[in-house]
Parts: sequence; structure tokens; C-alpha cells
Amino acid sequence: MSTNKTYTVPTYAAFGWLTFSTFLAVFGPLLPVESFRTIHGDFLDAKPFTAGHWFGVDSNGYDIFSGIINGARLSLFVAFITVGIGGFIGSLLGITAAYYRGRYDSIVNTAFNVVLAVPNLVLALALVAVLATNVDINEAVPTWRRLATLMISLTVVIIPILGRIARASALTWSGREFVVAARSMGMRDRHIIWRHIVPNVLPVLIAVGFLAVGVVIIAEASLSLLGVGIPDGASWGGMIARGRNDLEYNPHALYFPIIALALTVISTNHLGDVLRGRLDRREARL
Amino acid sequence: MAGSGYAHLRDSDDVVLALRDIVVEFRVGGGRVVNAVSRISIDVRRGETLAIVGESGCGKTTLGKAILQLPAPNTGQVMFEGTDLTKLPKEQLRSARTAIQMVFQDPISSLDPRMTVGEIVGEPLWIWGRGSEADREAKVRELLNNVGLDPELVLHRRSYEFSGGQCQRISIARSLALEPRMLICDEPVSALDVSIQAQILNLLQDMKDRYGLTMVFISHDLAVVKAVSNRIMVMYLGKICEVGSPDAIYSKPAHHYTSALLDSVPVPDPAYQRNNVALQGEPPSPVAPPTGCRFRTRCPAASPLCAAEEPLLREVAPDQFVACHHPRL
Amino acid sequence: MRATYFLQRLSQLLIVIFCVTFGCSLLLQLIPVSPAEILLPVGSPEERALLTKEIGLDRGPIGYYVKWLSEFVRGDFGDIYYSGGREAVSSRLVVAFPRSLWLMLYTQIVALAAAIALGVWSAYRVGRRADKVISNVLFVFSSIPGFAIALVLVLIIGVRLQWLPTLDYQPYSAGVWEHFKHMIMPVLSLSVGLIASYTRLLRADMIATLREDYITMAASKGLSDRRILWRHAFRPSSVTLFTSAALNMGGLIGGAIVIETIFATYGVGFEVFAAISGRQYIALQSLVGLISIFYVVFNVIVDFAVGFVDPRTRDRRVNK
Amino acid sequence: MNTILSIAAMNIKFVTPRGLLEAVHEVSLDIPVGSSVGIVGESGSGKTVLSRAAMGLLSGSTVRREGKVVFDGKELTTMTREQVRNEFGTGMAMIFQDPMTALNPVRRVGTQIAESLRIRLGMSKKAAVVRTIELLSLVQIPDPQAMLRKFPYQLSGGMRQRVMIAIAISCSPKLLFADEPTTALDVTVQSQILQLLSDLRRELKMSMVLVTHDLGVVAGNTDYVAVMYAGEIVEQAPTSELFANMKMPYTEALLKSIPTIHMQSGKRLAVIEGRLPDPTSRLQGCSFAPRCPYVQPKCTAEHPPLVNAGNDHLYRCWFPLGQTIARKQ
Repeated sequence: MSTNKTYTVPTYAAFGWLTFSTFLAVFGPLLPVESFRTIHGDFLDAKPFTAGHWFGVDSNGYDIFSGIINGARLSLFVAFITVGIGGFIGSLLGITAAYYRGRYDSIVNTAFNVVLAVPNLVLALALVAVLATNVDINEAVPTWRRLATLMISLTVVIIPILGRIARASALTWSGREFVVAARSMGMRDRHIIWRHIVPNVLPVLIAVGFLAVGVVIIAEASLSLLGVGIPDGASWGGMIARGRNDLEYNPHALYFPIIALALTVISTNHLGDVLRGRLDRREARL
Repeated sequence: MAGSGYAHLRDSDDVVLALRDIVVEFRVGGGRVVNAVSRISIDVRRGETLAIVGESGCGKTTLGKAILQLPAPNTGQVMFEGTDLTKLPKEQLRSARTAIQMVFQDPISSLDPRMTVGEIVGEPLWIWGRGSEADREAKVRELLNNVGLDPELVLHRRSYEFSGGQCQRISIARSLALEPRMLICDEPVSALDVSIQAQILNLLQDMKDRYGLTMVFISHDLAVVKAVSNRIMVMYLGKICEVGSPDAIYSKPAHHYTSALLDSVPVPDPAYQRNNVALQGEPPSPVAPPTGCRFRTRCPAASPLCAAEEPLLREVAPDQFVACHHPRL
Repeated sequence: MRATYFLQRLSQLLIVIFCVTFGCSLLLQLIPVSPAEILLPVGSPEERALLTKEIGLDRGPIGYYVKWLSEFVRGDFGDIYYSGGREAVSSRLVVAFPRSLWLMLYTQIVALAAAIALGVWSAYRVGRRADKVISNVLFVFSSIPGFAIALVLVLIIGVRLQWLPTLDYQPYSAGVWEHFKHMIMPVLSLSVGLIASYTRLLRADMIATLREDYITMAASKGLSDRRILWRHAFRPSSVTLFTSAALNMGGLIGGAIVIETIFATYGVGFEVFAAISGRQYIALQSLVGLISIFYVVFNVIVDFAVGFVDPRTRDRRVNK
Repeated sequence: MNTILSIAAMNIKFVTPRGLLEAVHEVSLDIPVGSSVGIVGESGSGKTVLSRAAMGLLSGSTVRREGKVVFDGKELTTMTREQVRNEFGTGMAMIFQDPMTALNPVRRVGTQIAESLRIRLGMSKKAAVVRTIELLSLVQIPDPQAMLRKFPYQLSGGMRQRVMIAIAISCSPKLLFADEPTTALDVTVQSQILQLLSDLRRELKMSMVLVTHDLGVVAGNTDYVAVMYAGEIVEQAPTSELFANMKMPYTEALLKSIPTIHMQSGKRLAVIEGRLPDPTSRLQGCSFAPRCPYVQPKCTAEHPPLVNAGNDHLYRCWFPLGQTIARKQ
């Protein structure tokens, strides 16, 4: 981890795995793989390495390999979108708060603290429960709305996490003398933020953003285990939730999604670390 | 009225910058207030270099930044070429600032590590939309040449590839881009190695002549100040001790603090003998400064009068003013 | 000076509690259906009106909040409604809270003990083989979610080997070994990730501290490495570690939902989950309020603990 | 002449991502018993690395050290870490540049001083406290009793430096390394600390190595001076001999480029052109050649050896000053 070389074998592996799963996520539907919804009645509970079903089949008759490919799409899609939007809102708030200070800053900071005072999962669960309630409680909430609700909830979870980091980083950069210099040259505040603060804060945010992707993937899986994740149990978390019910007889239905999920989180965490390390070395030279 | 006095102020047409009763206070926790600068008045003539000298915590940097309203003083006037900068609305202040530029102490912190040297030096021009892109680049090249850097070599490199001395050259080039009339140098050489210091001091001197600048030079180093200034103001705990020409102050300091400072400077000559005992103790806290004369707690000549009454600046020799009840002259 | 600071800090934290609970009650108003309808799906309109009045929902958002708050501070956390009856949240908490408390305590003790040993050792041996092995193994564990570890433990230790029970909780009164037997797997699942993140924090801070001049100074006094590590380097390096441990307390009390569900430990986290899935919004509001109080209380404690560990912060925060 | 410390053919390299960084190159230096030796150089000259390596305080996987260090008749370089540690405190002690970072921020002043007494001298708790108070008065700290319970952050810079000196002298070392002991301090405090150090040295009969960038500090406080440049000793002589009779152009240039309070104001300073050498690449010839005003072809081609001019005066130059050799200026 703390090697001097910038790119090591694990870095390539992590990058490779993420590229691969992103590829599956984007082009999954075009691949010659059967739909994950197809029920293979003849192969119920098939063990891994069965011809045609290399990862086996679960007790519902779903092929695990196609499930993993499909899950990649949902898990990564949700994670990248929420981190993107949450990171944008969070850093906008955090950076401006750090630059302008004063009352605005204390409001933003308190808001972050309020959200952080509630455990991640509790917050997400509560938001999902409240937002996905229908006027007629007996009528099922449509899938798109449940998905949107889930993503909004996870975004709310991400905003203060990344916002706080953006604020802390922006705070140190706005104390630098080049910011004072820019003001003394008559630069407008928004230009200072855009040209001097954002470019310096951005690398840290990207590094932490990778870690946040891991956080979201795990949070979504946890919600799935609790039955309120991505609808239809099609994400990796959903597969784990289903595999859990049958873990004594069909452990492979549990292992494969866990491995896929762990590999993805390890990869994003590792890439985040590598970026962080490069930054730290760069800062050290300044 | 107690204050630091106005005897040293000059009433002439070529006064470019006049500070009147500047007070800068910082709030620290628990309702305590630090008197960083308390009621300082000073003026600077066109083409002059005023040096502000003092030890850490005397308020010299705060005073320098207060001229540029970064941050603005709590009370007092900053008259620059006849306009009071403290009263200007935000937009007008923004453009007024272009006439006064600043060179900072830390050459590395004062340059954005993510920008190329060309971008850094050209930034002031970009902000004010001066000239076309090509004009701006030509101007940047000229500036870099003037500060002794080869534009071809440095234009596209970033600040962390340079040494402290070179960064300070870049910083000076940037401060000159808008052709300011006044340059405030805040400890511009104290972060540099001895052999580099002289280069930068000479460069500042050259730039002053070439661009016809008026300078405020802030430093803790009496020797450095002597090399560059026409007029010196010695500060202690947010107040003026002594104002005068360098030759007067260095040859016969009137304030006991000035004299102690001069005696403390190490001299690179093994045969040199000090004539006085070193000053005892350290400056008191600026949160609760002593009453009357602020130097009295360490002063060898302190009397009850010094605790009761604050000394005002008065002339003790031609163009030498001191705020002391018992001056050495 | 410290009293002023204490009051300032406390008022900030009270604001946090207020915002959390008030936010909760605002969310309640956002629900498109009347909560009474959800709570009493089979009740008559009269019964629902009665319930609405009892909860205070007829008083508008602020009136409702004031009523909730005055009951909350008196220890009345509202009721949970189900077909045919209701149960006070407080009486359920009497059962659930000790479970969560033990779970959190054991988890923190295990995680901190392991992280301090590993963190100090790997910082001392930084760049050597031991450090690399520890760092890489912990890195992998930090990326595996707790529930995955829990499920694998259940499968191997519980189902295959049958060494430990996979479900339920036993109090001390049922026997010390019984109590611990039911705690080992949940605590392990929760603490593995924490060990990893705590160790990383401590290791990074220790490495930075070991580069400080005062460590060289201590070495130049002729002190042994062991003394330098523990007496001189550990304390100034442990601030981040203890801060982050304290901030996890609230999360472990109320947020260990998945682990509590997997092992049927049924602590506060599970109560939260039950309140959400059963649409028991009033109970949810009280539970979230309690959890945020926990968060805030530990925040205050850690603030003063940090002041003890690192005396510099006592004055620094006054200056900010 | 008895030597307390003798460094022979010391080489120190650091492994860095950019390659081997040669911080100290073939340095030999003897410290006579009871003397004060100054090591002068700019940043990157290797002066701090040399002093730390001499004491055996550099460790870690990135350091490559060669050479022999003999302290008080014992060869440190062949001893185990445990044995070297036994020399610390009682044999050698060190004070550091920045007293803020060199005192443990979370431990009380009293504990930090008493620690050496208890562990190195095996004193009882009570005896250690008594001795601590004595030490604090020895370094002229007012109210030593109250000082015991303070934390370093509660003290001023000068007080912190006094506390650090108290720790260093607590076990009566024979040799004191002072690494830029006054650089972080204000000028009036600097002269107090230098005075204190020289008093203590006389009182405790210590030898001292004074590492500094300031020729002025060296002039009044040392018996011998070694000037370092780019990791090498380039000139070495008794202090008065060195200032009276400089041989090495670098030493002369360094002295001339320092502004002093005795120079005429407004005069241009003498300048050493160019910048400090890159420590990752060693030049074939003299390392000062690229900046030397008297450079000759031989200087860039061949590395000059250290030559003895008599009177203990060593220098590393092909064309030393004061010799009647035709120079192209």
C-alpha cells in the first residue's frame, strides 16, 4: 500500500476489475447471456461449475452468473449516481461555507452534523419509508419511485460525508497566501473559488469519492438485506438477501454476490487510497 | 487624548498613503480581544520606502494587510492618493486595490500549486481583462524577464518545481503585472537562504526604480531593513516606538527598545564587542498590554510616569520622532 | 474560560438534537397519508380521530412537536400500535437497550484493543514486512461489509461446525458463558471493519508523530524504544482514534440493524427497523431522538477526553 | 589536543523516489575538548544531517551511513543501539531548532525534565523534582516551581527554549549539539539564549557543536568554524582566523551577502548568483564552481581536495583567496 511506486499490481487489478464490472454494467444486456429472470427449473440448486451455469443456480432457479452481471449494473449505477450528485451538492456547500465563513458556515456545518448524528442506515431507512409511502397504503409503490427514493436517501447520506471533507480541505486552502494575493489583485470571490479553491480541493474529493462509492454499495446491500433495497432484489445486495434464506444448502448463491461486492469495494477503496497517497506525496513536495 | 501622536506626520503634497489612527483587533475565544494594532498613524511619500520593523506579534503584518483592507481595520482611515479605502464600496475597493500590490513572506504558500507560472503571473491581467491573449502573454514574458527568469524555461512549469528564491521572483512578477503604484512587501526574504536574500533585496530595489514604486517593507530583520529603506518605523506591541531615517535611527537610536534591538543583532565579526547588556524577558501578551508605555515592563529606564501615561511621539532630532518619556537623546 | 466553552459546545449540540427531532416530525407531516390511518388500518374514523388527537397531530407541526417533546423528556416515548393493541416504546427499550449496549461495548473494547496493538506495532515497523502484512490484511477486511462477515461466520461456525448458536441473545443472568456465546459472532462481525479503520487511523498518526522532533529529542535523552512509543508517541497520536471511536457509539447503538437482524439480537437497531417497516413513525421519532442524544453525549465526553489526552486543545479551542 | 568527538570520512545518503540523495559527503571533523565548534551552511548543506548522524539519531530504512564516529574514546559506529543510547544524556545531548516541536506537547514540563534524571541517573522521584527545580533556575526561568506543572504550549518561545536546554543539560553531558537553537526566536530573545548557552558551557565545562546558518551567530559564540556547502566541508578554521583570512570564495561571498546594521543604507548588496546545488547530483568539479565569481576551467573539471594552509586552517579550493594567482574576474 505504502510503496513508492505509483502503480502496482494491485492497482492494475483494482482498475481492471472496476473497468470490467463497469463494462458488464453498460454492455450487460448486449452480451449473449440469458436474462437473469429466466427460471431454470431443471437446474434448481445446481452447484457451481455446472455446464451452462458456471456459478450455479439458486433455489429459485435463477442463474447466478447472469444475476451477478445484472447486479453490477444496478449496484454501480446507483453508487456512481448518488456519489456524483451527493458529492456535487456536498462539496458546493462545504467549499462555499469554508470560503465565506461566518453565519453561513455555521449553518452548513450544523446541518452536516445533524445529518451525521443519525446513523447512515437509520437515515436511509427512514427516508425510504417516508418517501415511498403511497396515498393509498394498499397500493404498491411503482418501481421507478422506489428506485428514485432509494437514490435520494443514499444521496442525503453522502452529502455531509463528502461535504465535511470538502469543507475541511477548502478551509486549509483558503488560508493560503495565494488566496489573499488573489483578493488583493481584485479577483471576485466566485472566481477565486472556481479557479483557486476548487482545483485544489477536487483531487481530495475524487479520492474520497471512491471510498464513498464503497460506502453506498454496502449501504444499498444492507438495505436490500432489510428488504427495502433496489426493487425486485436484482442488485448484489438483493441476491445476498435471497441467498441468506437458503445458506445451508446453497452457500454458492451467497458466496458469489458477496465476492463480487467485496471485490468492487476493495477496488474502489484501493483506488481511493492510491489517489490519496499520490496527493499526499505531492503535498509533501509543496 | 491618548494615542501614539501625530508629530511625525508630514503635511505635503507628495504623501501617497496616510494612515490615521488605525486599530485592528481580533476576537479570540472567551470574549478576549487581541489589540494587534492600536491607533497607529503614519504616512508614506511618493517614491519612498517605509520599513516597518518589529518582533513577532508586534502587529506589523496586520498593519500591512490593513492597508489593503485584508481585513479592514476596525477603526481609522487609510487614505491612498486622497481616497479613504475604508469607506469604499466593495466594487470600487476591488479596483482600488490594483494600485497597491503585495509580496508575501512564504513564497510557496503564495503561489497556487496547480497553476503554471504563466497563468500565475498573467492572472491579474486576466482578472481585469487587460489586452488580448497575445498582449497578455507578451506582458508576462516581459515581467518574467524583468525579475530575472527566462520565460522560455519557466512559463509552463508549476511553482513546486522552483526553489524559494525563484518562487519569490515569480511572486514579485505577479505583483507588478497591474503596474501598481505601491508595493507592500511582507517579510519577503525571511524564508530564504542567506545567499538568496541579497538577490531578492536587490531585485526589489531594481523594480522600485524601474516602475517608480512607493514601498512599504515589513521585516523583523534590522539589517535587511537598513539596506532598503528611506524611513523606518519601529513597532512594539501594536504601537509605534520610533520613526525616522535609517541613518539617524541606526547611529543614535532614541528609544530604549530600538537600541536594545540593535544591540541584539548578531554581528559577523568575532572581534565585535557589545556595549550594552541584552534585553531581559519577552514581550507581554497583546491581550492585556501594560498600561501607559507598552515597553515599560522590559525598559531599563522605566519610571512611574511610564505606567501612568502613554508617551506621545515627539521630535527629538531632525526627522527623528520617538514615543518615550525618557528618550536616550 | 472553560465554562464558557462548555456552554457554547453544549448549546451547539442541543441544536443538533433539536434539528434531528424536529426534522423527524416535519418528515411525519410530509407523509401523504395521515399517520393515524397507517397506525390503525382497520380502525373506524372516530378511533382514528381520537388517535390523531392523542398523538397531537391535530395541533399543526409546531404544536405536535411541543407535545412530543414534553412527553419525550418525561420518558414517554410513545406507543407502538398493532392490530388489536399497543405497547409503550419505553417498555420495549427496557429489553432492547441493554442488548445494544453490551454489543457496542464489547465491539469497541475488542476493536480498540486490537487496533492499538496493531497500529502501534505497524507504525513502529513502518515499511517492514510486519507492517505491510498487517496493513494489507486489514485493508481487505475494511472493504468487506460486516454483514458479509456475519453471514460467512453463521455458515461456517454456526451451521457447519455448530460451535456457536447463530440466533438469539442471552443475558448475564442466564450464565456468563451463555451470554458470551451469543455475543461472539455479532461482536466479531461488527469489530472486524472497525479494527481495520481504527488501526489505519492510529498507524497514520503514529507515523506522523514518530517523525516529530520531540521523538528525536526523547531518543536523544537515551530512552528505550518501548518507552518512547508508549510514553511519548502514543498519547499525542491517539486523538483521532478516540474521537472516531466515540463518534461510532451512536451508530453502534442504533445502527447495527443488519447484524442485529442476522443474529436475532433484537436491540435498539432492530427496534428502529421494526418501527420503520411497521410505519410506527412516532416511535421512530423517539428512537432517532434517543440515538442522536447518544451521539451528542459521546461527542461531549470525547471532547473532554481529548482535552485530557492532548492538553493543547484545551486552549486551542478557546482561540477558535 | 584532546578531542571529545571525532568524525572520520562520514558519508550519509538517503534513499528517495528520485534516487540517492547525498546529504553528507566525506566529512571529517574533530571537536576539541571544551571548545565550541560552529557548523555553518545554508539549507541543504548537510549541517543538520551531519550533527544528527554524529549522534546516531538518524535511523530507518532510507538512511545509508558510512564512516567512523569516536566519542570520548568509544567508537559509536561499531556499538549496538543499546550501547549508543547509554551515551545519550550523560555523554551527548542535543537541543533543537524549534522548541515548540521538540518538546512533547502532551507532557508537563516537569515530567519531561525529570524523566532523564530518573531513567538515566536513577534518581528517586523526590530527588528528581529537587534537581529539576535547580535546573530550571540554572537556565534562568523565573518561578521554577510553577513551571513544573505547565505544558509547553503555555510558554513563550524563549521559555520553551530554556526548558529544552534544561532537559539537554540535565545529566551533565560532555558534549552539547545545538541545532539552530535560536533561529525560531526573536532577535532580543536570541541574544539571551546565546548568552545563556555560553554561560552554561563555561559553568558545566561542556563542549558544544553549534549548527547555524548565521555567520553572525557563529562569530561571537564559537572557537572553531566549519563551513559546509553541498554536503561537504569547504572551509574550516579557528573562528578569528577564518574571519580574518578567508580562503574559500564561498565563505567570502556568504559573508558579503549578509546585510549588516553597519552598512550604508540604500547601497546594493553583494550577491551570490545562481542557486543552491541539487543534492541528488554531485558535480564533477567543485560544487561551488557554477556560482563562483573566480571560476577557472580547472574548477569545473576536478574536485578540489581539502588543503591545510597551516594554523588549523583547511579549505577546499583550487584558487584560494589571498594568493597571487592571476584570476579572470
